[in-house]
Formats: sequence, structure tokens, C-alpha cells
Amino acid sequence: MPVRVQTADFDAGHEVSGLRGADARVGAVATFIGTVRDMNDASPVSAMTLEHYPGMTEKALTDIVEEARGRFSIIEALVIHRVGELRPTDQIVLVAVTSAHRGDAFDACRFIMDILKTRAPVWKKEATPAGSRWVDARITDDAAELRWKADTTPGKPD
Amino acid sequence: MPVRVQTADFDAGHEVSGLRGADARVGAVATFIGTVRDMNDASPVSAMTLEHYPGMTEKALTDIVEEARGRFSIIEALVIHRVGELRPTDQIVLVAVTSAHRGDAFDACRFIMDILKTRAPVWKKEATPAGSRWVDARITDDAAELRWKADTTPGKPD
Amino acid sequence: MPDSRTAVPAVTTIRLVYLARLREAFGRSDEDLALMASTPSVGVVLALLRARGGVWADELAPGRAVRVAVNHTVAAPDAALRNGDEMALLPPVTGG
Amino acid sequence: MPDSRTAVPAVTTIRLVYLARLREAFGRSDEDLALMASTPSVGVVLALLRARGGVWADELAPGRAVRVAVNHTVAAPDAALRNGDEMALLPPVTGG
Repeated sequence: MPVRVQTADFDAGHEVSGLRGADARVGAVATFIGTVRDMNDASPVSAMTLEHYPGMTEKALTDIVEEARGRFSIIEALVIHRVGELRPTDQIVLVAVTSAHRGDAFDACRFIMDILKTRAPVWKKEATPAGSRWVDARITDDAAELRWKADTTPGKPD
Repeated sequence: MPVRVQTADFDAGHEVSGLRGADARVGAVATFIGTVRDMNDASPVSAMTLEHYPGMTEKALTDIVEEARGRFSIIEALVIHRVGELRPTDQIVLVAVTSAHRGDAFDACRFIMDILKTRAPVWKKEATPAGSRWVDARITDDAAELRWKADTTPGKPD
Repeated sequence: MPDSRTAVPAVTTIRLVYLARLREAFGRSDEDLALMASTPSVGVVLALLRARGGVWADELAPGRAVRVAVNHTVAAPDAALRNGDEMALLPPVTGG
Repeated sequence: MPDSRTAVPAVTTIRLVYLARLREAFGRSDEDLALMASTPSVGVVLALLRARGGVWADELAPGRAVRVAVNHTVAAPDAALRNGDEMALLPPVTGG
């Protein structure tokens, strides 16, 4: 399965090795790891809880990977998104893409991350000294999705 | 040292963990691995030899990393380039970048790879059924470098 | 057995799911809702929920950034609802 | 001891390094070159090498994609050369 939602941590090196396998068509592997920072919107963050919508998250991630396959020439792709309680420096998300050439690997990896940020039904609640708060959606995430929008049709906001 | 040229293989997961360290300012880690394909320009490739210009390679890679630091908001960057005899599926190059946000990590990782491809004094000689041949420089690599050229001044060709 | 020519009013039962901030605001994660409307849609349900007033009217006021998914797929207000559908209300997502 | 006013002709000795395809074409990886020119430059050395004819003239013909580095930094034809400099001839690179 190219998509996993889990509370457990992941070993990015191991996952990427598995994705490459012994496939000698692969010339490029682009990987992104998102990690928990100890600061957000000028507040210290001591921990965060990731809530998601089981079933829809897996479907949304699978759809995004399929859309990437349609747009870029890629060989394999993997997305792992963690949920539950996380602390600063913990890994949150892994996106890894293999392809023959680097342009497709970079583009597809970034595309998947950008679209995931605006479409995967996952929410972060941060613990700060002022109490816990739901993280606000970033304007920059919408702008990043828009960069790809010219020739795609993501779900419309209600 | 953010730059290494070596004949030995590397463990990408281990290198990336080391680059992240326990730095809770890091929110994004972008990684690229280049690997040997068993096919190039329509010929099967059974092995390749990477020759480089010792001293200049390290200097060129260090300069590229410094240039990336000047252009993007990054925390750490690492480049490992292998030389010597390699076979299909072997790892050739690793570029890893940490930053607070994903845009800088993706941009800097890709920038370093694109510029490395046109400036690092490294040459591939492939073993094919028709004998060994020096790989031709790709037009697409020059095009990729040009994308970044608007506000940089790479070395001019003679 | 009811004759199809003298049908009882159609009842469509859907499951509502509230996520993240909306789950906390509404004080529940899900509920079942029986709809009498002849052509039940996402927009009809949103109007029914707003009519509850208070936090429901506030959180679901037109212009608030709430997305709707029906059976795990993002849906527009005119999307029809069928018996057994799961309709979820999603605040702006912040994963990744 | 020579008087500076009656200086002997200046001799600049540089080290030439040939990489990859050029190393194979020229049949050597490096050589030392003594230059008598009063203002030795990258361009002067390229002209001297071309004057050797044969593969030297072919590989270094104007328009061939050969880059020059002096002391590990890419240099233009008008770059001056000093005693002890290392001047390398680089075919188009293909690493990464």
C-alpha cells in the first residue's frame, strides 16, 4: 500500500530502501519528512495531537498519489502520516517518490505534500503555555495548492 | 562538514538523522538520492566509473551549499557525492536540507542538485555492450540550471 | 405491505460526523439524522443544523470555512444524500 | 644576484591538469608548462596547447565545450596566471 496512517513512528531510511527495492529503472528518489517544531505562530509548543477522519484520510492520500501518477512520470510513491500525540522533533509525515529522472521525483514529492496539506482531513491541536489550540490553516498552504491548480480540479470548499 | 566526496556507500537514513539532530527548529527535511540506472540513452549500462577533480569538487559543492544558504532560509545542508566504480541501483549522490518550512527545504534541495549537475567537476563513464563511453552532458541539466539563473552568477563556460 | 402507489413519506437517515474543532464546539463526534425532505441534500442538512441556533448557527454560518464530505469525498451543497450516507463537517485541514 | 633593473625574462611555471575525456584524448593527466609570455593568461595557454595540433587542436578548438579552472575556480580566457597556478581543462560535467 502506498499510503499509511499510523500512530507509530517510521524509519525513513528503511521505508525509502523498500520503495526503491532493487529496481534499476530508478535514477532519482525524492523524500520529504515533516517534523514537529517547538515553536509555531510565535508560541512555544510542548506537544501536539493530530486528529484525523479515519477512512477519508486514507482515501484522500490514495487519490493524491493517483493524481501525482497522472501528472508525473513516477515509478513508486509512498505516503505515511502519523496521528495521535507527538512532541517536538517527532516525525509527522513522510512522502517518498522514485522515478527515472530527478525532475519528476522532485515535482511529484512536492505536489503530494502541497495537496496533502490542503486536502488530507488531518488537524493539529497544539499544547502551548496559554493552553491548547487548534492550529489555523495557513494561507501559504492554499497558495501552494494554487500553484498546481491550472490543470487539476481539487474538491471545492463548501 | 556539509560536503563529502567518497568511494564508500552512505546510509541516507543515518545521514538525515544526523543532520536533523535534536534541533526542534526543524519542521521540514527534503532529501534527494541519485541512483545508477541500468539504462541510459537507450543502451543497457552494466557499470559506471565516476571520475572527479579532487579539491575542486569539494570546493564547488561547498560553494553551492553556501549559495543555497544565501538564497533560502535553511538550517542545515549535506551533500555526499560518491566516486569510483558503481553498478545499477547503487547510490551516487545524496542532498539533504533541513529548514523550518517545506518551501525552503524543497527549493534548496532542488537548487543544490540542479547546480551540482552543471558545476561539480564529476564525470561518468558507462560500460555498455558497445564498450565504455563518457556520458554526454544533458541539455535538460543546463535548462534546469537556467531556471535559477535570474539572480545568480555561476561560472561562465569558456 | 404498503402499496407503492400510496407510499409513506420517504425517510432518509444519514450519519453526521463532526471533526476536530467542530466536534469540540458541538460537544459530539457524530449523530444520526432522519430527513423528511423529498430531495435531501448537503445544503438542506446544513440549513437544518444552522436552525438549531447557538454554536451551530455560528460555526456553520455562510462564509465560514467548513468543508463537507459525503462518504469520504468532498461534496458541494447541492449533492444529494441517500439513506445510510455519512456526511462529515470538516474545519480547514492542518495536517502534513 | 640579478638587479631588478636588468631582469631576466619572467618565467611562469604552471601545472596543467586534464580531466576525464580530455585526459584520455591527450594521453596524460597532467604536465608542467613553462610560459615566457609577459602577461600569461588562460587564453595564452589554450592557444599554446592548440598550436600542438592533432588532438590538441581538435579538442580545444574554439566552440568546443571545454571549461577552464584555475586553482579550482572556473576562470575566463582573460584570467591571469601566476607561477605555481594549477590550470585544469574540464569537459562538460556529468555528475549527480
